[in-house]
Amino acid sequence: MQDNEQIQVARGLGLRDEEYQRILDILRRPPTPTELAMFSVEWSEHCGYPHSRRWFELFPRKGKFPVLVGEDAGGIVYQGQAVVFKMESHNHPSQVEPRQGAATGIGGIIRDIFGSGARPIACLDSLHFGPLDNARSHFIFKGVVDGIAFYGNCVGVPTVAGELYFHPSFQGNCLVNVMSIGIASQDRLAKSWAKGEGNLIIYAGNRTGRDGIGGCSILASQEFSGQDEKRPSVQIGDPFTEKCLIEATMEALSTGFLVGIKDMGAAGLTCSSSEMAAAGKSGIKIYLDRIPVREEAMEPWEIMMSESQERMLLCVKRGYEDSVLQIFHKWGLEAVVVGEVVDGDKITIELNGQIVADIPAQELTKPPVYTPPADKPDYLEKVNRYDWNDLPLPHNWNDALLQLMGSPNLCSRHSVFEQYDHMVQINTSILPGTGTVILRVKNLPWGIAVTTDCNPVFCYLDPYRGSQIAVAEAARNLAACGAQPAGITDCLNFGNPQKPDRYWQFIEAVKGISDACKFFNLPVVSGNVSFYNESPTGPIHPTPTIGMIGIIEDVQTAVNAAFKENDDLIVLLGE
Amino acid sequence: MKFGIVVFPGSNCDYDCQHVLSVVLGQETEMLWHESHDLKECDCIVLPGGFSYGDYLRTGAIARFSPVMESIRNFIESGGLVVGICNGFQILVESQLLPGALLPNQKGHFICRHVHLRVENTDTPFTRLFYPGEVISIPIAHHQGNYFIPHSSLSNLQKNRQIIFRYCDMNGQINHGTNPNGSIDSIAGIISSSQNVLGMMPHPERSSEAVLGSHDGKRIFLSIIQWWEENHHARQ
Amino acid sequence: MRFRGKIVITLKPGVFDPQGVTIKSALHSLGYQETDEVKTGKYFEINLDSNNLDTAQKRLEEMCDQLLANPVIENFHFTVEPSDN
Amino acid sequence: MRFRGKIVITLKPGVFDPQGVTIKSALHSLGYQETDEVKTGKYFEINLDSNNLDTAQKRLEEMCDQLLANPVIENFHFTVEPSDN
Ligand SMILES: Nc1ncnc2c1ncn2[C@@H]1O[C@H](COP(=O)(O)OP(=O)(O)O)[C@@H](O)[C@H]1O
Repeated sequence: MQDNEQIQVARGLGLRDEEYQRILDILRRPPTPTELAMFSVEWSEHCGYPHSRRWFELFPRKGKFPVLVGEDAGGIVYQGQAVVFKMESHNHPSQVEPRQGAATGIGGIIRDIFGSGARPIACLDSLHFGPLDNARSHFIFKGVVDGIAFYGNCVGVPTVAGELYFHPSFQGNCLVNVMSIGIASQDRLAKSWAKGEGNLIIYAGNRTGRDGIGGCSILASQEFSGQDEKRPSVQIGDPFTEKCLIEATMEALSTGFLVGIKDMGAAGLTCSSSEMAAAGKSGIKIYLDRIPVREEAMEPWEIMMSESQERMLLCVKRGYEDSVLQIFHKWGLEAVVVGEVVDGDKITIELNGQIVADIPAQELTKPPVYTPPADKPDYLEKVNRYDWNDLPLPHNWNDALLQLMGSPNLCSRHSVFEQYDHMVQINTSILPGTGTVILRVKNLPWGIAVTTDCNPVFCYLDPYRGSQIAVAEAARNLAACGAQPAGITDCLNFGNPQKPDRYWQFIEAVKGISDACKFFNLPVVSGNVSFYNESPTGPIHPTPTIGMIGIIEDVQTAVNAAFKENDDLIVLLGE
Repeated sequence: MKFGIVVFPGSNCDYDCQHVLSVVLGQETEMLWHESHDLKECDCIVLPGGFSYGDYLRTGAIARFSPVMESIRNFIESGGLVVGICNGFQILVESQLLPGALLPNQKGHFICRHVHLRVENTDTPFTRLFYPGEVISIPIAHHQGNYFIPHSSLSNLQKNRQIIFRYCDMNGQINHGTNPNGSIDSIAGIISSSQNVLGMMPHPERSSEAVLGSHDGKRIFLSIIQWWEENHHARQ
Repeated sequence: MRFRGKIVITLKPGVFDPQGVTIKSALHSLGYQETDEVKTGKYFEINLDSNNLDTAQKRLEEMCDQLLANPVIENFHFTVEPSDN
Repeated sequence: MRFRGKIVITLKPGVFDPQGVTIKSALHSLGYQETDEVKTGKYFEINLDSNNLDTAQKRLEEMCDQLLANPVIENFHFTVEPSDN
């Protein structure tokens, strides 16, 4: 392939010219198409966080309880138990195909949790849509709720809480943020690395198809590809397989034969294999012809980039692979040895004896960092000049109250959470709709309180204060049921970071969250960034969703929000 | 007493039942893998809730062919006690070990909430600790709990007092508004004509502990234990 | 020889079809007032190897009977043809 | 005039069909080893009033497009005939 032509391909994959140059420097030769594809996904916003990573340094990583900050999911430790939690966005897939988009969002976040060795015990969903009188918004809302119910209920992880918010800024770009929580004895947590020369790499779960190979259609359209008809396809959720994967993974972990494990999420095999190698400071060799594929004649880069769901990559002690394979087979899952840990620091991909990629794993997993210009948006001055005295008082306060209570943003969420199995695993001690949800921990006295919060309008008016308000609201929710706030995860939903006003909102929000967390002595244990949430009518309101968990020492003392008895006193606290 | 809890791929209330039976009620429990014929000499078999085989095709349609189901069929014929909860109920009707079928809920979506049930027959091993007509609260969580049976067979169920639980309001009244899923005759649970197989959509294991807000489900398990303690000498 | 069976499974008359009712009312509210009944069913395409058409037919019939349809609530019918892939 | 449309909705090629995979493996374990692919789909029967076959056809096409099929992942096809009831 000509150099020039390759730069075109690189650009088509979303790589900048200077990034292409860096690839040349790393490899000291032109990249193969597979290598180019691997760099493009690994350095993408989605996997590499080039625009946001440096700001994460602001987040406090310590709190009242010991903190775990892992590769995929972080958590806190309480009485020897690791409570692992993380939130993630599935906004764009849900906008295109609401049911499957939301379903695969739930699947993905749950894999992050059990990939860390913790059993998933709950999910939460924070949802933002355009107003319901818009037919498309209504369709997306219904599809998303249906998708979460479809996947979450089947996989046996209760969806216990969340948020639902309607605002015109989400009309062309909905937000589907999902959070999952898991629990494990601290000493049973898994590593997401591959190490120990000779140890084996096992692929387990669903087959690899051409799902979600977005950017790669560019590759396919070049001469070296061949046939057409390789349209990227939507990922379909398979909660039944995921449920079996959870059980098989938990069983495999208990054998002690696993060295490391990682789910194949965004960027699939590329991300899991290179990050496992980099984390273990090892080399990995993958034999592509052994990967179970769903479709014929898949190109190497298609296999490496596919985002097919319900797949895990394991590193297993040599000599014990059969016991591990057997566990997966028992659960009706495909599992095969696809590679091994090798000397050196490279990730090497071989297809039928030919090397199609050979990249230093550390370099691949070290995406560039960008700090584009940030500028305070013009709208702020105008909106903040608003004189509240201009607001007319209602004539009839009763009518106003009724109207408020019936409005889509305030009315009962019963019809949503009733569709979610919020009781499976029999831990839900305080049920949704009656107060902040509390999960008991079986056979132990304490419990876990969970909530998600964010008001995008506040964040639009002042991203710094709005983000602080979100943290404070979450903390209040937990305190109100008797729990100690213990840590947060976040999902930062913003517009295009290359536009200075959006980027400014992002930075302000990160600062706001950091300062609020320091004030409350709360660690940020994990999180996720979703940029480019824009539609032709503009960006979404900045939405840094906060997911917070708290610890309640004695779950029997938890209280729900209901008024209990006649003649009980009602006290208003605060100003 | 020894309870066997069947684990199908996709079962997700198996360990919930196990927790209630062993930790809350102090009984011996055994997890029974779907591919094995061995019922491990259990005295009562629980087919738990969940989504065996993902509910792909039809609820319970694939699970009913598991080897364990052959043993359970024999176990039932010899008078053994079997409880099918939610997906377990669906598997029992697919296997024709209980009559009827379970259709999608009338509203077309999954429903998870506490419901009131009226206990219609207390002369069974599963309900002897309730009083006739008692109103209890147990959660449901299903997409396909809309019980259907052709009219001719329905009258048999009624005649033989095989209807055990019916959806009702907190006062035990039954009307259109108290039926969460469209079940014929508001049926929430039935028993086999031989009296030893119970199928019910509500989840008693979800209301067996104070910390979860309700005890009513526990009394079903306690009924079984009491019945067995009175009868197992006779059976042996 | 390769055959392809196309199977349609429908609810028996008298079995309530909530999905059909929901879809009908959705169609009405979208302006398709002329629809007066919607029945829902399932569809399967099965590729199979058989010695001849008769065997293929017999085997598909058995699959429907045993697994794909529930005789309490469902009817099935199918067509089968030789196929190339 | 009364017409009856019969609509079959299938997944587009390349779209993963987990139900089909599970059903296929169930068929295998029941002894139907000769099946090598199972694809699942949906089926609808719609009765409607139209002036003529052409209009009926057009309206059904629209219903599929707008509501019954999800164009992102599904294809549809249908037949329509005059019906008596
Ligand atoms: N999308 C959702 N998924 C699950 N539960 C939800 C969702 N939206 C709201 N809820 C639940 O509904 C109840 C009321 O919601 P909301 O009014 O937002 O709560 P809050 O009291 O935190 O303001 C809470 O229990 C909340 O967790």
